[in-house]
Amino acid sequence: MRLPPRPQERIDRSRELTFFFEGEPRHGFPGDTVGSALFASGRRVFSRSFKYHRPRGLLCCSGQCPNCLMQVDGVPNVRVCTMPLREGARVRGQNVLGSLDRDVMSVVDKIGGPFTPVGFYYRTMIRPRRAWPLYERFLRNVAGLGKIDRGAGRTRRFDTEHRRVEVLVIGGGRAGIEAARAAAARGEQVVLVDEGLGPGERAAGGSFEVIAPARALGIYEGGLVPVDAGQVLIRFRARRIVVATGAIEQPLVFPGNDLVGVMLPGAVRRLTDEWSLRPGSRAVVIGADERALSVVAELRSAGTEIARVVDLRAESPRRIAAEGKKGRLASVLVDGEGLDCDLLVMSGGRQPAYSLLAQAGARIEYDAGRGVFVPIELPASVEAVGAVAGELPSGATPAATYEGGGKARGKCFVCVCEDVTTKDVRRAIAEGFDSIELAKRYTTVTMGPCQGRLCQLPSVRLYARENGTDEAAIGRTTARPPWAPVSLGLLAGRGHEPARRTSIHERHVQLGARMMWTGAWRRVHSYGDPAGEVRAVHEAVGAIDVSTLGKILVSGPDAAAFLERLYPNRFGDLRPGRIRYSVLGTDAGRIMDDGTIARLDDDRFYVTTTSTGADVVSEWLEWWNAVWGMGVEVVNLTGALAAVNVAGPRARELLGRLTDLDVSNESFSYLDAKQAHVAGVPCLLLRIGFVGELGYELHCSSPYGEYLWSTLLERGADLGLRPFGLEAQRVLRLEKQHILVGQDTDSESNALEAGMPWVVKFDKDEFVGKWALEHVRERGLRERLVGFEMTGWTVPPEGGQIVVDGRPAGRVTSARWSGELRRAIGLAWVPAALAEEDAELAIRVDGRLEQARVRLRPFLDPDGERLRS
Amino acid sequence: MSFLIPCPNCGSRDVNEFAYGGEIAVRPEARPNVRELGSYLYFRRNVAGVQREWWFHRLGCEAWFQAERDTRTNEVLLTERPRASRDEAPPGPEAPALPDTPAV
Amino acid sequence: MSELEFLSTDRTRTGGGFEPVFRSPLADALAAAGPDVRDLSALGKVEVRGDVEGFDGLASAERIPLTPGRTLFLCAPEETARLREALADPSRTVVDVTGALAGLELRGERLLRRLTDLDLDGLPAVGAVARVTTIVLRTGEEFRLFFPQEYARSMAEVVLDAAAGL
Amino acid sequence: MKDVFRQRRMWRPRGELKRRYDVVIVGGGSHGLATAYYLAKNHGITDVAVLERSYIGSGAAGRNTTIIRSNYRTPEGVAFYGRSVELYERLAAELDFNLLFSQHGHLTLAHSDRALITMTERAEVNQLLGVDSRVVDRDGVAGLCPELNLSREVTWPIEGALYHRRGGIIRHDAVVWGLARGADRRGVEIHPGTEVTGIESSNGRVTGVRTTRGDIACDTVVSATAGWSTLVADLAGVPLPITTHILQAFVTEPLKPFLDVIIVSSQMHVYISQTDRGEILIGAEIEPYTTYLGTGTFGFLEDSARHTLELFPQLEHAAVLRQWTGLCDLSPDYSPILGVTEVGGFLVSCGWGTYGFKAAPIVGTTLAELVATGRTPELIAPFTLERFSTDSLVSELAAAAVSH
Repeated sequence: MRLPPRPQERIDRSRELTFFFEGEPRHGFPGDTVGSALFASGRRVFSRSFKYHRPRGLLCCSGQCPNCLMQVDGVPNVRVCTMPLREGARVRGQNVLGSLDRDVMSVVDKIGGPFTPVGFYYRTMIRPRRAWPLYERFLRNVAGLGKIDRGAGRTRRFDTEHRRVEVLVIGGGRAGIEAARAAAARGEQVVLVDEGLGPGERAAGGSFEVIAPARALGIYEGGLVPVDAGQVLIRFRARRIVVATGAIEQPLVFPGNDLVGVMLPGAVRRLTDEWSLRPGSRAVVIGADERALSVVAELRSAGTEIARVVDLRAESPRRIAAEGKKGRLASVLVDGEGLDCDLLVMSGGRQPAYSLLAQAGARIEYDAGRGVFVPIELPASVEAVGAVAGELPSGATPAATYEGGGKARGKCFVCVCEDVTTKDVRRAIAEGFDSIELAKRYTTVTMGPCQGRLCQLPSVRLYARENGTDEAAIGRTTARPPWAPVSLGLLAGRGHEPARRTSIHERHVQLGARMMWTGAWRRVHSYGDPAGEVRAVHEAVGAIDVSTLGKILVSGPDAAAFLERLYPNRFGDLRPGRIRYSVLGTDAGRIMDDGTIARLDDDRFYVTTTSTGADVVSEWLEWWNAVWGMGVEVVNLTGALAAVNVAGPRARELLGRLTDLDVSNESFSYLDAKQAHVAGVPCLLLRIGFVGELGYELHCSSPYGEYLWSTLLERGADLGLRPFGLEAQRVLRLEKQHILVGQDTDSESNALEAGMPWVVKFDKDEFVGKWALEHVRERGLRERLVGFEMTGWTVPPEGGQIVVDGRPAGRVTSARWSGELRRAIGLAWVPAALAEEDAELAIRVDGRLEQARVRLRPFLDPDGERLRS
Repeated sequence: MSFLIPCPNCGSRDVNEFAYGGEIAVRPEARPNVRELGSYLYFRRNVAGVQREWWFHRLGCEAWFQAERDTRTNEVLLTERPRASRDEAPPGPEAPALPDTPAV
Repeated sequence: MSELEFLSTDRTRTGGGFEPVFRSPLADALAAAGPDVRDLSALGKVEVRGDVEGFDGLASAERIPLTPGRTLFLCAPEETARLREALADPSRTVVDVTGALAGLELRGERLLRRLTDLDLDGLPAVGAVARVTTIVLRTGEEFRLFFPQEYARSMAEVVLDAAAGL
Repeated sequence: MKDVFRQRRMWRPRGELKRRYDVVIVGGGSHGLATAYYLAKNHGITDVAVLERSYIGSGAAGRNTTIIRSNYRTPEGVAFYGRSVELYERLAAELDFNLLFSQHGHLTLAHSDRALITMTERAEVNQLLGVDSRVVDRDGVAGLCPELNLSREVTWPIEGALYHRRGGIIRHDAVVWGLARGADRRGVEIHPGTEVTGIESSNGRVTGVRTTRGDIACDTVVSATAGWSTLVADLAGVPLPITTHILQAFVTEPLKPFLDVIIVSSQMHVYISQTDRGEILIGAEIEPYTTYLGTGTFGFLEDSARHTLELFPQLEHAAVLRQWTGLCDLSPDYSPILGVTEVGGFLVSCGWGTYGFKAAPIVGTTLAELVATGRTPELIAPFTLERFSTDSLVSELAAAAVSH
């Protein structure tokens, strides 16, 4: 099947590669593409078209058109004409019911054509509505091209690489290589990327780097040019970008222009020169420029007989039509003259491949003289050279559209991706879709896999003619990136998401903890027995890793004044060594976070935040600091410090074993902060009690977190110490009605309605959110966050609704079974009128209403005696 | 497009490294009434043109700065470290609040 | 409580049955790493807020300006205390961030290119490495990364994976 | 069937603008056209001009990701969007134009127990208001979409989901064209290529608009201009509490049916559906900064691809065909701003954020009723512009401003 060796051929005949087409072995050579090897094996039909399932063969042979989309090694929609052949590759046809050669669905082409004009689906299958899902199922099944293997996982390795370069040249044709050489000669650092396989040879001798085959996907701002280099996505940041993407050969529009055997000149040249294949035995050549005519010699040298050459610059046939048998070209009619042939080389001129330039911000205008769209007014630092800049040989004639009329009945395609015919376009215009963008959406021309490469220009020409205007007035549709289809796998790269782990993480894993996510943190849900963990805290002592708490150091001479202005609670009078709780509010009075603040000394405060709030609170503090310009430094210490909360009636006993500090209640009281060595590790000790029992938070430098944790567990074992996780903590804090910001509050909650008026010091001159809270106080509370206990045994769902008169009137934000209380308890937002002790609530559980009673005080230890003990 | 922002500390970086703090609003001097408070909290000029705004370099120096940007082109005309002033108040965190079903 | 001792990694005490163990956040994560990757987490790191223009208190410490008002100093672990003392000044906020930042040393520009879009000819700089805010330094083909210790395992995974792809 | 073959204009080419209309609608998108259509159909008000700067459906109406649903959080939102879904279900028959409405369901994934609480809350509110919506666990998710990666060895394991059976996708352009045809047939004039350059008022009432094609007198102006709302309202001297952001989306090359149900990940801010044409359509969250420049970013493609593959590793080889952006008009509480303003006769439909397209028919019916009767329908009363001056927001946001 191959011609004798030819001078420019790219195949290595010394070695044979075996691959499989539909399971059958086929052979090719290194240097072949899957497409050329299939062609060499005699295959002419490569795909079936989108709508009519017409047989389609090689058209452009350069990865532009949809005609050779196949399934290769399970990957759908592969352009096999540019896919290098690999040993053992498994190739299949797609979008067929049957086989590529006998596709049952091609019945649509025979009978469906007249019944399925453009947009027919908008007009049909409307009634009865019940039947639409059936129609739709059918429509969905006939649509689409390749198939996804539902069971597949990620198989290939993809990487992303970031590169900076002075000059990036896109396109390794003559103009691109010249530009690269020139830049390199000036001493600039140059990289050239090209889609093809061979620019390396062409560029030989140049002092610049060549990356090929590689495809520039777009020109994004800041000189970002992502390049698809196979398994690696290279993100180039270039100071200067030279676009040398050349021009795209355009098809002619005539009946039968999609038949197998109709090719663009580039395809013919590649088949003969690069792969030593004879594209056909007898050819007709019709062209509007020298491209088509110049392949005549190549065809002759390949042994193809030339039946007729029509130079559209010299003659103007009124009618051109191709006819075929079973979808394959059999003859061409030129003004009534029938010419038998199996190859028709057509060339409607070349359109500069301006998409990258348009995306970069260039203006694109129609050049009536050359009959193509050309880029003008390039953005700074982007250049165009060669054909893409409009440097095309003069004398090309804008190609006309030839319609069959008379006897030629074949379909006349404007767009092969979407099977849109001239008739469809005319109909769309007649229906009122007269703007090019509207028509694009209605007919879907330019929306297919070729992205308008082969259909933009012909469709604009047709519009101009049908609307009686010129191409410039019609304009073009927006060129949307990416310039070439790019796989999700390559875009995703390796796909790592940063995750935060505390310095004690590995110990938890060893203890068999069930881990969960809170924000980007991995935290312990439980060690397998949340109820037992709760009991340990109530009856002995428990330890929980709270390293994820936000920890922010606020220091400087204005630190006290700064916090005083930022938080609703008072901090100016807080004594060194003491701790106070506050929510943090916005100027709208809404709760954004909460935590404790310890005063370390006159001008240093240690601020804690929720685990997920650390970064935002630290940004928030920095923000106000930037605005107010006070003498304050804000340092986020969240990751710097590990923290363990030791809580339970025996917590003091345990701590006493580990430190020289006097831990008696008298000298280390509730809400005291002290620095001391614990187990030899310098710690900040905070006596606070989120979980409601006597407790200490020990904060120490992260690298010692694991040691401190292990030592606590070891030395506390005989006291009944158990590590506990978030689930136990949630139950414990709920028994105390301590809120979780973000769960018990939402984006609208304020401190007054959340039941914490004591935290808002209205007598302060000013604090962020004061105005809004004053207005809330004046208008009165609309809703309230309250505790409740269920009358029965059911634990209502978190998110469950408080129902009044059959309508949602409030919601459960937290609910748990308390083993200690032997009741289901929770927190809920209720209308202000219901926020009274013992008020009855109706909570929707599994569609029924269950009764609950409002409890305004902590369920357990309401006076905080355990905390202070 | 993913434009670049010249951080006053780190130089030109991709916009994705920054947190947007919103256009600079004027914080009332004295206690506003409900209507004035609403105006300060919620109403924005939202200009198609040059806007002065807050940015935070999250994946960089972790500092706030101000920028003047043309919202029609995203061209950043200048950036500078904040000048402390009472009336250039941050109105509230603009970017982070999103509903739990995104965009759909 | 004049000094924030609890932030420092060099103020532990041994005795009374206690022998505090410094554990690098990268200890587990780098178990599988080759010799081209080194753990620098134990290096002394001190962040200073305020003016350090005229500071010349410790010649061996490396100075990395982050912003006009923020500077990071690096030193050998045993020198950290001296560095802190030398920097101490009422006009400055001095914070020992030794425990806050994990450190990694890597070889090869190509590997770095797969981790960050920072300009590798414009270092030191702070930027995103594997989507984590990281201080990146360069000496020839050697790169040092300092980043929040809680990301250590995540970072090590990405680095080792990227290295495997080369 | 005969209509299939008959070539009939969808809408008439209109000549010069008249000097006066009863109602001028600024914006030829889904809201503007729906308002015009229902003014004519429900109230017999046909002296209406729809002025569109570009071509109809050129803005958000033609750029959204076509998802229709009503499983909102607030009772106000649920009632409003619930009615919209009902109207959408009947719209094809009403317009005699197939809108290709595929109600294959909508799954909002929860990747944390905190997210499950919000899902539960929505399901409970939805059910109380008669909207079909429920929380499903991991097994339930597997049953509804077996293709999803339910492994725990991912960054964000799936813990459950909110399932909304009547959620679906619709052909957005068809909605625009169908409404335009319906309005045109009833006498409404649609004027593409007509930009409004001024809004005239006197004594606090609208008197007319200036356009690039001449001036028009009118008593009522309705602005339905999404991301451009601020600029149009500025012409009338009405400040708005909105900011303009871009929202991005992309499609892959067409594939055989792979996914029926719509998948939304709240954690990863990505949503995925498959169109009737076979393309996988993927969208993300708005860009956080305000902008009027509608060009797409590469970072969006990378992030969305990464998140998509975490959910559907099978799509590794699906190739992105094109990306695009639209402008969104974001309100502070993620609920819309609908109806009267301080300028008499100047009405707005804005503040939609990313939800506007879902509301087209209900916006059309309620705004038409407001124009015709002068009374604000109960369904949209909570969504007045006035709420931002009276501390009565309707918040679709769940998490606190900063924590989630």
